[in-house]
Amino acid sequence: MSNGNTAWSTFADGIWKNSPTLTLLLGMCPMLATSSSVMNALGMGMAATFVLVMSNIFISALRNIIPKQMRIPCFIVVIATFVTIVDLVMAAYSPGLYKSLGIFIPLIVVNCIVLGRAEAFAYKNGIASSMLDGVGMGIGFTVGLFLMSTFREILGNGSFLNLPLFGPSFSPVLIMIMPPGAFMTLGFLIALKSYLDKRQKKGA
Amino acid sequence: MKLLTFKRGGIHPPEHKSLAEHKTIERPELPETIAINLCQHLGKPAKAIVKAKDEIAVGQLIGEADGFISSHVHASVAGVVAKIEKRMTAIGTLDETILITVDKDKTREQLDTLNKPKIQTIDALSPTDLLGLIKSAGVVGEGGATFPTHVKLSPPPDKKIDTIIINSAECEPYLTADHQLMIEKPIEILKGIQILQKALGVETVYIGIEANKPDAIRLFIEKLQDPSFRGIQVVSLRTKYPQGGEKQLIHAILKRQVPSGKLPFDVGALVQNVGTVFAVYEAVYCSKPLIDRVTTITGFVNKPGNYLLPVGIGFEQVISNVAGGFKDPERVREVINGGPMMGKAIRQLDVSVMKGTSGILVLSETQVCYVDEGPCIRCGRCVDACPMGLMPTNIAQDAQFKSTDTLAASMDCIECGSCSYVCPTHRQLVHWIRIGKTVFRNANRSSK
Amino acid sequence: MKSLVITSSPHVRSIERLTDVMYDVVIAMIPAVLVSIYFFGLQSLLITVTAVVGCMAFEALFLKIAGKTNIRATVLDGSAIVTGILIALNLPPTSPIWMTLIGSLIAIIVAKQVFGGLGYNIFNPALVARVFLLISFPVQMTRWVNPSFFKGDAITAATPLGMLKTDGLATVSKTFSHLDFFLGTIGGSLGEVSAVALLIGGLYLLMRKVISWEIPVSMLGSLFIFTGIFWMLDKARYADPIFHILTGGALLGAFFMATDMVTSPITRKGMLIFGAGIGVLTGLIRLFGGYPEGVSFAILIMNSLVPLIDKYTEVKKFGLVKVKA
Amino acid sequence: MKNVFILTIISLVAGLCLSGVYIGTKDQIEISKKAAFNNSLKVVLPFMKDKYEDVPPVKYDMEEVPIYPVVENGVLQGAALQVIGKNGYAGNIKVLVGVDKNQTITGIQILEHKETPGLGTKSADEAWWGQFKGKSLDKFKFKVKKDGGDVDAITAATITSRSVTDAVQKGLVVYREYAGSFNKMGVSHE
Repeated sequence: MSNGNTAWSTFADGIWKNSPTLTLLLGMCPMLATSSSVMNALGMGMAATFVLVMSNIFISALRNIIPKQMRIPCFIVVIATFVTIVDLVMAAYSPGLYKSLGIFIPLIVVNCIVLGRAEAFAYKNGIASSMLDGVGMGIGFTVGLFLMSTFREILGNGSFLNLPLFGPSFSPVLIMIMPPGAFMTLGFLIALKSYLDKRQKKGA
Repeated sequence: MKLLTFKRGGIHPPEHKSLAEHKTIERPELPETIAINLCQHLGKPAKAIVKAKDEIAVGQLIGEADGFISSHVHASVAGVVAKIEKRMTAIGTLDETILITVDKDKTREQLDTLNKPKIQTIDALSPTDLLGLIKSAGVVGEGGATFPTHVKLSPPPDKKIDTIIINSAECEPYLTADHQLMIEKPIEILKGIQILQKALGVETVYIGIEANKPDAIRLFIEKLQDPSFRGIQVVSLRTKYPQGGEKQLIHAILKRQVPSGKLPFDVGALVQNVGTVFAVYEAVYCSKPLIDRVTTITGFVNKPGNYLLPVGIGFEQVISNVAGGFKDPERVREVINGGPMMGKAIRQLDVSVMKGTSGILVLSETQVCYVDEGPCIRCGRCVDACPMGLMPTNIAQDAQFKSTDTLAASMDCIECGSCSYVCPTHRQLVHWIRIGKTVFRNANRSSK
Repeated sequence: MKSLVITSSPHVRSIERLTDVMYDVVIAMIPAVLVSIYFFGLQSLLITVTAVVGCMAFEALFLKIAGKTNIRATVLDGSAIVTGILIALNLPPTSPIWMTLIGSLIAIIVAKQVFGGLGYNIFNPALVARVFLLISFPVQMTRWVNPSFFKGDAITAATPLGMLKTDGLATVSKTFSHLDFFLGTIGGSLGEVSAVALLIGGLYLLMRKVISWEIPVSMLGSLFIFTGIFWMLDKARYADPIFHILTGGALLGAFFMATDMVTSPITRKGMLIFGAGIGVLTGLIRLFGGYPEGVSFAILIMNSLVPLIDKYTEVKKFGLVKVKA
Repeated sequence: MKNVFILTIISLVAGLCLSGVYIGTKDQIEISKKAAFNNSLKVVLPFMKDKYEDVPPVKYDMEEVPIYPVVENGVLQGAALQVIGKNGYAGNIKVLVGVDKNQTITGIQILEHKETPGLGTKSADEAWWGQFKGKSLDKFKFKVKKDGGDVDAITAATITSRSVTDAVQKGLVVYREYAGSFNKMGVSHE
C-alpha cells in the first residue's frame, strides 16, 4: 500500500467507515443534546473538530516526552486547554451560539472522541497523520451531527438553519426536537448506516 | 361422590373416546410373521438367547434381562426364528429384533393352556416368590413409560411405601383400552392388586378412575363389597388432562407433592397402571409372561376398538387386518404409537406393537396439526395450563437460544403436552423443552 | 397412501388460534366505536378506518422491505387491526387524517416491527403512538369537542380531567354529573368518553377469557384507593375516586391497553403488581403531574418493568416442598 | 519525579496560554454580554436612549426585582423590570418587562425558561406578547381568558401563558410602587 493511500484512509476512515457517532458510538452525549438545530450542530461540530485536531497535533508532538504512566492527565490538560480557548473565543465573538450550546462546550473535555483518538491514535502516530486523523474524525462527527440535526430540525421545527421551510399551516413534530426524538433519530441513522454498509459489502 | 383432582394447571381436550368406547376386547387373527423388539422397556436392552432356525413355543424366554434395570422378553407366538436383526421400533429407536415365522395352530393350542389359571390363591407364596414371578414374566409398566415392574416393586429399604395407587385415569383422549379391561376383568384386576399388597406389605390401595367412566366406577364399588378385598377403595377423579400423570395422581388422591427431582416412593406412594396390574395377575396366577396387551386402535380406521394384541405384531398388520384398514388410505397422514397427547408419531408402518403400546391412533389430513410456529404473544396460557407449575414459554425460549438460565426447570417437565395444546400461536413448546433438557444435560456434563 | 408425516407431540391442538384472540378484542371494541360514531359523527368513523387501514398498510410495507415471506398472514392476523382501532380510540374526534396516519406509522414501524414484530414489542404500540402524537402535536391532540351528533356544530370543550387541572374541582362539578361520565356525554378522545360502552367490551373479553380479571381489577382498584385517600383528606380540592375511574382513559386502559398480552406480565401475581403500579402512577400523574391524564404514561412506564416483574413473580414449581426427614 | 516534572511543565505552559487567551477575550466577552442585554432592553424600552440608571433591586413580596429605570432631566420616563413568572410548565420563567411613564407595557422579553419547545416557547414571539403592548393595570385584566381575564392564552400552553401574564402584572405593580417612591425621593443609588 502506498503512502498516499494510507494518509487518505487515515483521513477518510473517520468520515464514514469508522464514523465516531454512527459506528464507534462515541460522543453521544453532545450528539444527542446539541443536534436539535443545524446551527447548534455545526457550531458543536466545528468546536469539537478544532479541539480534536489541535489536541491530536500536540499530543502527537509530545508523545515522546509524555511518560506512559502519566499520559491520561497530560492528555486531559492538553484537551482542556483547547476547550477553554474555544469556550472563551466563542463567548467573546459568538454569544448567541455560546448561549445555546451552554454547558456542552466545556464538556468537550470529556468527549470520548477526543480522548479516544488521543489514546488510540495520536499517542502512537506522527504529527501529520494525527492531524489527518483529527480532521477526519472531526468531519465524521460533524457529518453525523449535521445529518441528525437536519432531520430533527426539519421535522421538529419545520425549518433548516432557522429558515422556515413550510407554510404556517405545517405542524412540526415537536417530539423530534425533544430528547426522545434525538434517540429515535440516532437509532434510525445507525440502522440506515449498517444497511448501506451491508448492501455495499454484498455488492462488492 | 366428591371428585378429586390435582391443583395446578391441566386442560380439557375433546375426548373422542366414543369411537372405541365399550367395544369388547377382541383377539385378532394371528399374522404370518411377528417381530419382537428386545428393548421393550426403560433401561438396558435384553440379550437374545435364541438364534435363527430355533423352534420356539409361546411364552418361551427369548431375551434375557441384562442388568438391574432391564426386563425379560418372551415369545408371543409359537414358530421358528427367521432371523435376528436391528430394526426400527415404534418409539423411533433402532434395536435388536427377533423375527419369528408363526405356527398358527400350535400358537392357539399353547395359548389356551397358558391363559388358564394354574393356582387358586396366593396364600402359599411369599413376597419374594411373588416378585420373582413378576420378574420372570417380564412385566413392565403398560402406561407408556415401560419401567420394569419388579424394579418398581423393590424400593430402597429406607423408603417406606404406605399407599398403592392404581392408575385407571386414562386421561389421554381417544384411548379406551384400560377402561374396557376394567369392565371385562374386574376380579382379575382386584386379585392383581392383592398380589401387589402382599408383595409390598401395604394395606391401603386407591383405584383412581376418571369420572367419565361411571360404569367402571360402579362396577368396582360393587365388586369391592366382597370382604376378601381389604383396604381397597375406589376414588373418582375429575376428568382433566393429565389426571393420570404419576405426580398429579398422587397429589390428587393423597394431597402429597412429590418433590422436584424425586420419585413417588419418596412420599411413600407407588403408582401402577391398571393394565400392569392385570399383567401381574396373569404372571402370578397363570404363570403367563407379558406377551400380549390390550390396545386401542382408533381414529381414521374402519373398525376402531380395543384389541388384545400379541407383542410383536406389525402395525400394518394391525391396521389392515385387525382394525378394518384405513378409512381412506389417500388421506391418512399420521400414525401415532400411544395417545394423541404423549404418543410418538411413527416414521413407517413396519414397526411392531410393544409392551408399552397403549394405543394406535390414525389421523387424517384434516386432523393432523401441521405446525406453523408463530411468535410467543406472552398470553400466559401455557403457564396456566402447566400441571408442574413451570413457565413453558420461558424454557422454550431459553432452549431455542441455548441459554441455560432457566433450563434446570425443564428437568421437571413431564412432557404432557398441555402447554403446546393451548398455545394460540402453535408453538412447539414440548419439543423445545425436550431440546432444552438435552442442552441442560450437556451443559452440566461439560461443566463437570 | 402418501408418506406419513412426523409431528412432535401433542398431536391434537386447541382450536383457539391467535386470530380468534385478536378478533375477540376487535369485537369487544365495537361498542366503543359505535358510541364514538353516535357522539362525534362520521368523522370518528373516518379516523377509525384511516387508522386501521394505515396500520395494515404500514405493516405490509415494512414486511415487504424487510423481505419477509408470509406478509398476508401476518397482516391479517388481527393484531394490526386491533392496534389501528386502539389508536383511533385514543385520538380526539377532531384529529386530522395526516396525524392519524403518523400515529399508525409510529405504532407499527417504530413500536412494533422495529422490535421484531408481534410478540417482541416491549411497549404497547397504540400507546406509543398516542404519546408520540401527544408530545408532538399537543394542539391537535387536545382539541376536544362536545359530543354533538344531533345538536349540529361541534363546540370546543374540555375533558373533565383537563378542566380539573386548569379550572379546579368546583367548575367540573358544576358542568358534569357522574351520569355524564357513565354515558359519555363529555369531551374526550373517541374511545374514552363512554364508560358503559367500555364496560360492555371489557366484560365480553373477560367472559371469553381473552383477558383475565387481575389487571383491570388491580389497576382500577389501586386508582380508586389512591385517589380516594386524597379525596378523604381534602374533598374540596381532590375529585372523588369514582370520577377518576369513569373519566379519561382509565377504563379504556384497564380493559384494552394494560391487558395487552405481549406487553403485560405472564404470571397472575405479576399481573396484580403490574395493574397496581399503573393505577398508582396514573393517580400520581393526574393529581400532581403536568399532564391532566396519565394512563398512557403509566402503562408505558409499567410496560418497561414487565421483564423485571416476570422475573420476580415466577410461578411456584410443583414439588417444591420439603422432603420429609 | 520526572513524571511530575513533565506534567507540571505541560500544565504551566497550558496555563500561560490560557491566561493569554483570557486576557485577549475578556473585554470582548464583557462587550458581548452587555450588547446582548442592551438589545433586550431596547426591545422592551423603545424610548430609551442608551442609558439607564444603575439602582439596587426593588423588594417586593419577599423577592428582589432588578429594575433598570430610565430618567431624563430628573423625570422618570419608565423602566425595565426583571420579574420571575412562577409555576411555569417546567419551572420558573424569567421575564424582562418594559413599562413607560403612563404605566403601560411597552414590551416584554423572555430571558430564561425551560418550557416545551414549540409550545411554551411561543410566549417569546411578539405575535403573542404583542397583546400586552399599551395595556395598563386599570384597563386590562392580567389573567388568561379561561380564568376570567383579557389575555388570549397560547393554544395548548395555558400554564405558560398564565405564568408569563402573572409576571407582566407583577412588573406593573412593582413599577407603580417604584414610581411612587421615586417621585418622593428621586434616583436612589443606595
